[in-house]
Amino acid sequence: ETGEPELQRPKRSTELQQPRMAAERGNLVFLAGFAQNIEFRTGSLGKIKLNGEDLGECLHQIQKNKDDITGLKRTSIGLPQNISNQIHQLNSKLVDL
Amino acid sequence: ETGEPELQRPKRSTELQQPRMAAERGNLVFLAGFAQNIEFRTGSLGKIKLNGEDLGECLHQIQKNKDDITGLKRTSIGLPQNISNQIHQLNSKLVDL
Amino acid sequence: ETGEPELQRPKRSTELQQPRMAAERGNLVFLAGFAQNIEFRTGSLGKIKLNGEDLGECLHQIQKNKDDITGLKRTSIGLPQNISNQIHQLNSKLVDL
Amino acid sequence: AYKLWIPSTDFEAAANWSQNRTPCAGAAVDFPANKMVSVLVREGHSISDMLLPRDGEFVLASGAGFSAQDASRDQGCGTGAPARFLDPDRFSWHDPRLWRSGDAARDLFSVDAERVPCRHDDVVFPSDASFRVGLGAIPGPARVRSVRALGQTFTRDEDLGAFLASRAGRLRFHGPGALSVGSEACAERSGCVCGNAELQPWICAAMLQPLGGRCPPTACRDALRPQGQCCDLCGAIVSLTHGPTFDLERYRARLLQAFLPQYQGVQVAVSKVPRPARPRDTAGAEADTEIQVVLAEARPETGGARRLARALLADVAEHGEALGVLSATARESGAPVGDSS
Repeated sequence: ETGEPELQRPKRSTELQQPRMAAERGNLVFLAGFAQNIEFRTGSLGKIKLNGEDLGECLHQIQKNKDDITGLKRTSIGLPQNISNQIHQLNSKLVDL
Repeated sequence: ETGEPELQRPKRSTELQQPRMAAERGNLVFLAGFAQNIEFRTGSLGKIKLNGEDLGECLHQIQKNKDDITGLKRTSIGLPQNISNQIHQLNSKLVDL
Repeated sequence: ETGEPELQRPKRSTELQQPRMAAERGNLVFLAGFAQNIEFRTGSLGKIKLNGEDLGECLHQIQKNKDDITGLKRTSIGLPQNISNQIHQLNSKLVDL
Repeated sequence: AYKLWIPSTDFEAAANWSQNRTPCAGAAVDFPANKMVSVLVREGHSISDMLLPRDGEFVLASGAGFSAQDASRDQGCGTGAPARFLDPDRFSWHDPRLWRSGDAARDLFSVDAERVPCRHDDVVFPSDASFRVGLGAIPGPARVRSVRALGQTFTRDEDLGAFLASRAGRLRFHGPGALSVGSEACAERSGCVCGNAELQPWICAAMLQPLGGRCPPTACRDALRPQGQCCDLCGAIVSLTHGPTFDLERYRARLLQAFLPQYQGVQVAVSKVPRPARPRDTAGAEADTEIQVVLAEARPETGGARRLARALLADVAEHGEALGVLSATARESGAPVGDSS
């Protein structure tokens, strides 16, 4: 309803808080307000696809990459230490000769 | 169960299964609830941007990271094996002395 | 190209330039023109989320993964070289005996 | 006084659609490609296809949205022509039909030129609706006291100009015309001239556009044309020469309470207008404005306007000094058309 003029009310910015779908010179823009979110929610069978890429899989791959990197770090720190120990032992044996 | 009976059901329940864009308390929500998808598509010269980040580049980087990890795994498995072999040979030579 | 349009309506030339929202076999599809972008924008306090995951953090994680990989490459190239040198020295000492 | 903009560009407003109804479930929907517009969406809609404007926006109220529904075979909705959103550029600032006066005296009407915002008016675009306004090519800017839009009140030209140039402004205001704010509020007890006289050709053109630019025929001979009115009307015009103590609002209230109940069928408009140049005007301290009281009646054969005009003259004769009215004259339209006198 367009009843009241609201002349007395303080500057209201609810307009700015409402999310919107906009076209800007042919670009399609989805906008949320200052502290508002844009959320994608899928059920178990539904997908969000961006130019054919499944967004869920992308996030999954990011996590998988992160986990792999954690594993690689562990081995690349652990193995050299192990190898250094063996080389140290070899040196000791050589000195003992 | 996804196909036929839906047509006869009242409008309300079919709506719940339709993928949708909706405003929820100021948030912009894309829901791919049932077995349907929400897709965003640009032409070949268009980009998808998330708060200014080019999604195409992100996806490219995810794949590049994945490939790099595969390469790192190969070297981090291959190299220690190679080194272990050399250390083993050194030990053998020491014993032979 | 972005995929099969499969739209019932004939295309006027202006339609190609107009952003579009369409239902395709139950999927909700947002389309931008040939050289146009699709953008998602939140305010500075807003987030883009996929099933509760903060997409901004995910994009951050991609960069972090990339940096970690760069670090891992450096160590996996540097360390074996260092170790190879030590093994070479050991071999030399053995020969000198 | 304020004036409220009426038409919206809301998605749910039936009048915005080609078939005078909002798109039904499964409909194909077309927005004009090259018309900028902001569209408020209040509800959920199932659509099979929607072409968006190249520059525009859909503002989603809480709970509003769009879902995908393939063109329905059963409902006969998706099969017909697409629902077309009508040209959002069709609403003109100068069209009197598109404004509602915020004045309390609701039982009085305003002459056409004064239905469009006057120089001293505050203009309000409702914050709970989307809108688009065309500012036509008029000789000067449309001058008002303030403009309220999107919850902001603009009283300085710099602020208004920045808003109009912003994307939000360009989505809502278009056309070659200019808009200027900052006029004083009307401080005269006797009222203020609206100031739209120069704009009347544009105001009348906008209002009469659906009628092909012609006024409908009147039901009387020698119909009258009040100042600010686009078309002749039947009834009477009482002109009051006002003194310094005349109070426009009090006089309106007096008409509403003491006279109008006895003259059903007569519509009354009261406002201050420029005094028409008269050949033998007595020069001196007399105001260059007068109070125009328009008494209009759709059925002139009843003679209500004529009787009311005479009653108002008699009222001035008796209470003129108390009312602050120095003199009064009346003009009346002629006999009803079809009356064989």
